Amino acid sequence: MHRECFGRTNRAGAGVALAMLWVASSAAAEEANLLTDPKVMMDTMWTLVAAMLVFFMNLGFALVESGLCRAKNAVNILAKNFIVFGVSSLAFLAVGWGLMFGNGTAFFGTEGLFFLSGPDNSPATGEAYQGAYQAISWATVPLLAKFFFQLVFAGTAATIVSGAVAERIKFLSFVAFSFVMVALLYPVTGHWIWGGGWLANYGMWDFAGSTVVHSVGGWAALAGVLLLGPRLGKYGRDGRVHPIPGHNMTSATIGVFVLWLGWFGFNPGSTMALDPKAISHIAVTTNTAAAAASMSALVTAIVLLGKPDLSMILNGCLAGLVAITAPCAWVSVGSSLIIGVIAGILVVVSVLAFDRWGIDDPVGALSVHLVCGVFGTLAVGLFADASAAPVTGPANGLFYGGGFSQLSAQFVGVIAVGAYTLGVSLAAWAVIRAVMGLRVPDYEEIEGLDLAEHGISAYPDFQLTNVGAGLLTGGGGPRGGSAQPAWAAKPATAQGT
Amino acid sequence: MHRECFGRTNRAGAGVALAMLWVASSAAAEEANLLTDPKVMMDTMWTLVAAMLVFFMNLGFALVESGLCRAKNAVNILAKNFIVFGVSSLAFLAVGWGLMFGNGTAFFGTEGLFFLSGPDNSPATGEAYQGAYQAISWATVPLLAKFFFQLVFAGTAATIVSGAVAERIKFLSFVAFSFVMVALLYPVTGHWIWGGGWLANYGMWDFAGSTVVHSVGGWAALAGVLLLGPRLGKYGRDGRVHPIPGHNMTSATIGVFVLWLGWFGFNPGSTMALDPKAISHIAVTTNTAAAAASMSALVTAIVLLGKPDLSMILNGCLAGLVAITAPCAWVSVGSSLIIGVIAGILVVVSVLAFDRWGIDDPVGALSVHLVCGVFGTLAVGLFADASAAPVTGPANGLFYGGGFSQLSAQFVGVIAVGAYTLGVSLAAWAVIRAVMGLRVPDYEEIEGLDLAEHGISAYPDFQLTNVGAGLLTGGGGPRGGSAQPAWAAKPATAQGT
Amino acid sequence: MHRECFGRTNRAGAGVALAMLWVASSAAAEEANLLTDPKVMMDTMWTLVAAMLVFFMNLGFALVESGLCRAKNAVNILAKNFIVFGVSSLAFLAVGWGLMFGNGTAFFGTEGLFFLSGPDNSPATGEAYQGAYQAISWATVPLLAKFFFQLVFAGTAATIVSGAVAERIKFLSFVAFSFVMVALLYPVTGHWIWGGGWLANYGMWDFAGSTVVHSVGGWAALAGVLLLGPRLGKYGRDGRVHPIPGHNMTSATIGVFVLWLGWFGFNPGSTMALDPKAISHIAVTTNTAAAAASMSALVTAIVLLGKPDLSMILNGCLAGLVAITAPCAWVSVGSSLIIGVIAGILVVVSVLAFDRWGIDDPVGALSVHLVCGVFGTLAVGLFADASAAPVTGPANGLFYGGGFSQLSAQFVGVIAVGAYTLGVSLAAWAVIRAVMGLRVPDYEEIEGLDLAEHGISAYPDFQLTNVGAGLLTGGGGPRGGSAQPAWAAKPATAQGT
Amino acid sequence: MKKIEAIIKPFKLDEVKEALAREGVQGMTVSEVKGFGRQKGHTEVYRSAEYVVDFLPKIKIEVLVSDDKAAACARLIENTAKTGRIGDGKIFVLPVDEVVRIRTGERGADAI
Amino acid sequence: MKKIEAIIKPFKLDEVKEALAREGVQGMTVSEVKGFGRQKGHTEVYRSAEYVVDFLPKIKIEVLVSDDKAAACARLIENTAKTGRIGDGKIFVLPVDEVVRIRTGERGADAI
Amino acid sequence: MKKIEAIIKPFKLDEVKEALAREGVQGMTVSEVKGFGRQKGHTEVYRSAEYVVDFLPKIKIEVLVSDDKAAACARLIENTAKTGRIGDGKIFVLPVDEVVRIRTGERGADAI
Ligand SMILES: Nc1ncnc2c1ncn2[C@@H]1O[C@H](COP(=O)(O)OP(=O)(O)O)[C@@H](O)[C@H]1O
Ligand SMILES: Nc1ncnc2c1ncn2[C@@H]1O[C@H](COP(=O)(O)OP(=O)(O)O)[C@@H](O)[C@H]1O
Ligand SMILES: Nc1ncnc2c1ncn2[C@@H]1O[C@H](COP(=O)(O)OP(=O)(O)O)[C@@H](O)[C@H]1O
Repeated sequence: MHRECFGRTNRAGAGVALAMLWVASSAAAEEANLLTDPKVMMDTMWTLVAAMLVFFMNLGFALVESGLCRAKNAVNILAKNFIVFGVSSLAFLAVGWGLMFGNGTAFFGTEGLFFLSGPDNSPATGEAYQGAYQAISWATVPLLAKFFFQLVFAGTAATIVSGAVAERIKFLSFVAFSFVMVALLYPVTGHWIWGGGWLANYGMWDFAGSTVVHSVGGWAALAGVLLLGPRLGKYGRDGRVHPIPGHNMTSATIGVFVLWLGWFGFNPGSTMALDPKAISHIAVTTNTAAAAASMSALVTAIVLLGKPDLSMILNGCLAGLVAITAPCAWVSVGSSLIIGVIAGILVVVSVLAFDRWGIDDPVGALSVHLVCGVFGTLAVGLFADASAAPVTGPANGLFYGGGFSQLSAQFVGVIAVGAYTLGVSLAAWAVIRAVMGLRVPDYEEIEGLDLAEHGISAYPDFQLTNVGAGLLTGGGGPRGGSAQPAWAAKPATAQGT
Repeated sequence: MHRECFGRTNRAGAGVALAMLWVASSAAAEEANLLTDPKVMMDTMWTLVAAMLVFFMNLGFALVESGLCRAKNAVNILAKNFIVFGVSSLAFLAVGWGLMFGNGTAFFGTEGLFFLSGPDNSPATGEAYQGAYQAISWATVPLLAKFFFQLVFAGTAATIVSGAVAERIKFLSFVAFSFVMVALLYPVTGHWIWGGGWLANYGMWDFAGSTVVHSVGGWAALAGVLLLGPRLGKYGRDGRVHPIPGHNMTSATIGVFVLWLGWFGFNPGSTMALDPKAISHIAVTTNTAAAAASMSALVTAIVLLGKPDLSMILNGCLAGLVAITAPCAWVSVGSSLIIGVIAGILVVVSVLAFDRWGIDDPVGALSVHLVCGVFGTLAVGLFADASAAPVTGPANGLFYGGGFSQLSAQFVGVIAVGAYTLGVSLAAWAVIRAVMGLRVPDYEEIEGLDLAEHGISAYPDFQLTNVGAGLLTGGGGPRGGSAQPAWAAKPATAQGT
Repeated sequence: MHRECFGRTNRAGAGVALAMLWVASSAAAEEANLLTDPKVMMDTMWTLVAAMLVFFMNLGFALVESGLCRAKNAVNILAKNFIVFGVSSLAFLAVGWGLMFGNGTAFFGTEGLFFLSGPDNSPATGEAYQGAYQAISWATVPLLAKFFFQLVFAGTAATIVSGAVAERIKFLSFVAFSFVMVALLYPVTGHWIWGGGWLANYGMWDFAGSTVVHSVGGWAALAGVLLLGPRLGKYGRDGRVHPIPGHNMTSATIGVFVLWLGWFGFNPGSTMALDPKAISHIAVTTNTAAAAASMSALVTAIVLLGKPDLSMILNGCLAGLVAITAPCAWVSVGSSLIIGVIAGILVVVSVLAFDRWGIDDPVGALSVHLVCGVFGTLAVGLFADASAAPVTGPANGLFYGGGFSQLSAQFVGVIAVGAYTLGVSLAAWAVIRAVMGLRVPDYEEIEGLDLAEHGISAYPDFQLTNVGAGLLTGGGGPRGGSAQPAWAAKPATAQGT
Repeated sequence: MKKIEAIIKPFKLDEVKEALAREGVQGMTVSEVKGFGRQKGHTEVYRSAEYVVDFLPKIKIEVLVSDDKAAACARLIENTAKTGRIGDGKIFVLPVDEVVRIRTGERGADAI
Repeated sequence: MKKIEAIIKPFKLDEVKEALAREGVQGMTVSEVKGFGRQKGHTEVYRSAEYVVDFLPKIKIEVLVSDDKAAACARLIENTAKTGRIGDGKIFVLPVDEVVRIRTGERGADAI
Repeated sequence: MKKIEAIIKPFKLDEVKEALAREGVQGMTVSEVKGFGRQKGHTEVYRSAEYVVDFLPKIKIEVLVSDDKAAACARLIENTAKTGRIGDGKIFVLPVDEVVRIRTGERGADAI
């Protein structure tokens, strides 16, 4: 605002801030004082900067997902990944936030449900807090900083779905599901774990969201993939897997670097407080797991296939990041290394397994977010070590003398969240299929969704090649449900090209 | 610097900082004390981090603009968008800063004009401030932090021009205009509004620069477009519009995500102070407007054309961001949603209108920055609401019981800035045209500016397609001024390919 | 972690922080107090945010390097630049950190060598510090924040090598060298200068690493290039230079913007402390040098070749950034401008010279990091000016009345680091060559490393052109060592395509 | 010898290739082309303006065969590439004077 | 029947296409080629070193016409594609033995 | 006149071009094609699954020459493009009825 009024505010503000510091520890400090409290100031900045980094992960997802799909669908995927954050922003504002953090039952929030309308005197905390969002009253930042930080997390969960259902889903059907996801699915399980709900009380812990964000995104994606069926040409008539290479490994690599960066907001930022020891610790565990997982995925790929497969290195890195997300604050750097190594192996094996099972996930979203999200959540119950942790948290894990108690709490969380999310997602996808259809017609899929749905090509000046580019004859494949008849069955529609 | 001297400084510094806190509220605090004042430290960090994000917007503009133009001109656009920040940095250092923030008249600064040479005891503020840059003395950060933050804003204004004049302007002519823009155009109107000039006194308010930055960039671009005329092939002999698709929607999408991220520096950073409530509020209004505008542009595109047009979703998002830039700190989250919705509609309609009027703006810069910059500035007079605003500012807007007074002040600002910038820009472009020419010869435009001006292709390993890629026969078009004769008129030059 | 336990911590923490501020200046402050000391909090945040920006430079390098190489090698380069940070993370954790910052001799650290295992009571500083990493005890941040910051620097040094050896080196040989580089090469010279070693004591100064990071990367790269020889086709049978254009100038431009952004972490972050004046100053000197160098490279390119060569503008910008890295905190803004101008000229001339000398560096890494790293280090001895510097540092430079003393210390540093790094790198490369080979077979190089080494194309949907794309017949060239026989000499292998 | 050139829909390439290979055709050369014909192009939308793209992507197959096999081969391509929808493409048969296999220097039918 | 192949400058494609369509030619096939000829290539600059690119982008048009229309069609292309500047390209007329329309199985002139 | 079409390995293009130019051939037209033949494709790996790419990149050269030069020219290409390894490619010689140089309207041998 660059103007004298602000000068006034600031000059006054600075004076107040400094003069008041030594009396500000009174529990009755008014909001005005809190807002010039260095801790509130610093926590707010940290929270917002972290939120910006997490926001930026939308770019990462957009690039990983479009890069690992074909050029003829690039606009569609970019459009989906772009608009999904718009949808999430509005849905979370409208109702998601209230469901997740509003005071209420053990299952969802009921106070201050819509449009942040509940009373709230943040950044007051503890006894001093009065308002509708008690569960997140521990964070010493203004309400809108909390909201913004939680919003970008919700957006992440929604964007995960996009990659798994890519190259065959209708654009508007995806938009509809995203709204449901952020308005009704994500906030409910979120409430259970982060909103003071029953899983939190049960003793399940998830620092930055291996379950709350990643596996929820993964379960919702799995439901979509099951109803959609595989892409045309992914499985030959004999059921053999035909890999469909992505169109742009540069995009995919940019995407993963951006996600890695974003994760430095995602994990260390989940303190929502500038706790020097905690955020330094989490930055290092996060980075170590990512590095270790990249390396172990590389080695696994070389062992299994003899080639240093870039797509697997990239997925490996993401796998490590997802896996360390739940335990990042409660495990030692050494444990983070081990967690990373396991995640990197897990993701390679699991990509192969999903492919074999006929579950066609173009970008590996299920292997990364679902499988490693589950693994990371369980890892809390295995590796948690209070002596290494910079913040208090779960009981020690199995490997640190804690026995099975924490592990079983984690396990309950995994199962409960999985059952709810998979079930409701299946229902939501099914309703959307009934109302507006889920999958584009076969000839649109062959021609590419960009031309068919958007009337545009991503790269109109470039000669795209049709020779050996996955326009395969074999349709259907092993899972062939009603949604994907072999194209040959309806030649009347095959006029596209 | 990693060395013991610094250790010394710090150790001493830390001691001083802590011991002094309770006496530091004295207005006579020396600079040494100020520099260890937590508020100054935090404000400086916030300002610098925000400035870095705004700097990064240069990448966003480079990608949006090159992505929405043709592959044969990609190097040219990237080079323009890259060098423009170099030019801006030097021009703003040389004279722009002084003109904008130097003490002086109501129309421009006169003290400390060149190379930051004026005296200045920042971060001293208020009474304590002594120096040549009184207008920005409210910010509690060192002079060079102020300079860096303002520099990246100046660079933004200059880079806006690049997209609108793309695909036909001479590289060096653009460089020359950019220098003029940052040295003489932007700082003058900037002085009026942010430098304590006549518009500030008149009561016009622009928080982060819908007018100061965006519409100024837009007016300067409009002047360039008017003198340049449309690209060859944009209008058929019959005057019909021939869309010329951009070459890389991946680039364009990356660009908009980067800009959206950058805007979290642009708007919340314009506090230049770590005010927890204000920056949280602004982050949310900014994000909400962007999300709402993306959605409303999507819907508008579907209604008008039946297709979810990615280029319009992207422009819609930018439109929302530009529109919320002026009012972001003084309107409620709900109002920001409405402002976004309107901006998203406005940008689609306005792209269609400019195209119809024969004003060829390859990337939609005029629709985004000029139209929505004006709208955002007026929105202050419509939606400003002191009860919702975290910082003091303008009078309440029309919709909040403030009547027309604030709106009319905003209106005067829009008109004054528009008249000055358009007039002087036209003159500057005209002089450049006379001295060094403005537009490349037709055969260079047909061949592409990359080969002609830079002797290089952006993608030499890729087969670019000439079939249906806008190498159209019809030249001229409805606005056909002297600068764009139909190529057929001079076959002697059409030897390029 | 989003849960009540954290709320407790924070509430307590906040109270403690505020109440304790005025007594916290006691030298005996316990760690608990230090961690709620605003200065420690702010310094930690600044250090971590800067480290994240430096981390992001990995993306910048990946894009600059892959963009300036051919499409057929893009996957290989992206994979190298991605995995190199994984390798660096593990190598620096395993032993690099200990060697560099562990207490020990003047030549390398010996205490707390492996896996950060030394005792350390950071953020205690000065007298209060007790631990194995005395040399970096001046930084008022927790140990893991120091580690993370230093790690991303180590990663930068390693990634520099990648570009120079691109398009012909075996993937796993590069991985092996990277490990050696970060485990044994970089930390040793780093110890000399930043770890309290002999060069530090000798009075050599390098603020953010023109020598410690950039020229070390450059020397290691030079060693690799010497042993590898030029790419096939780079030099004709007559020894004439055949330029091999990069495949994606969009990538290269994104890369440089990302690096420029990252440098705002690299240089200002090297304070590892939120010193308002210093970081503002360094941000501006850094930016000014980059801008000036971009411009001077542009002008030099136009003078020498008549064309505004984008690849040279980009290299110019990086040259300016590398050159200002050592002196950024100790020179005036004016000097930074001059340093930038010189670096921009230097890089153009030096690219031409390396090409002429038969040293084939596909991306200009030697010109940027080695030449300008050396220049920047010497620039400290020329331009250092205590009166302009926001922090204490070296003696005044030659141009500021300091005579030759600082310059000669810098010179000794350059020579010593160069001799050690070049020597040991040559040995390391030679061992790797003997054990696993260094260069891919000629037919793999002709076919492209992506297919040969990774079994994948970066852009499978795009038609890549083989016409005029550097698949030249002439092999060998002037430096033709044993590693690059003309392909014609072994037709038996030329079966690739 | 004859050269058969066939312009087909891109997604038919694999089927045609396999059919030819089954019939003993050992080699062929394929390229990307754009076709203009009775099948009208599609409408695209860019920044809210519509335009027609006249040229559609097609694949061109070139096969050298001996005179006696030409008719059968053309027939095979015809049957395999046919969908019955507009735009299926064309087959041309051209006379060839000479064929050389570069590797061996073989000429005529041996070189195919 | 004849096959007319024309190598033209890329920016002439639309004009040629429209001229042919006006004359009743209902289909054609187009592809990207690179031409080497009297028109010399251009000089490019990369990282301060110059080099010559010999091959220039051209468009190749292939049109099947009946024998009687071949000459007129070639003439039409010639006139439309001509700029009079070096590099305008070439037209070749080749004999064709047989033509098949895949969709209908029509042969000969009917298939064009 | 004859039209010589040669399918060669991409990295042989420069050599062939220079050889032809030395022999006085003043123009040629080149395009990217994919070849399927005795030389088998390579195996690629994507997300840990292998697949075979059948089509290999090749370059197609088209040169118009007068009847008397056709044999020599084909021979020259053959010799230059030969590596002796599988996949070296093929040369086809086709009859041509007419050639036109668009720029000048020259016809026949003059137009080449
Ligand atoms: N006269 C022609 N000369 C060359 N190619 C042609 C000709 N007519 C059609 N083609 C090619 O055949 C394709 C299909 O032709 P079209 O007229 O669309 O459908 P159909 O062959 O089913 O009647 C066109 O896209 C074009 O590539
Ligand atoms: N002998 C030839 N064989 C095949 N194509 C040729 C031949 N000569 C020229 N061309 C093609 O025609 C194009 C134009 O030829 P060029 O000699 O440059 O100009 P012009 O035809 O005006 O004399 C070349 O780029 C090439 O594609
Ligand atoms: N019958 C054919 N018709 C058209 N092109 C062919 C034919 N046979 C081979 N080719 C082309 O020649 C190339 C080389 O043929 P290939 O059989 O692999 O090796 P070689 O010619 O050494 O026996 C193929 O990739 C293909 O492009």
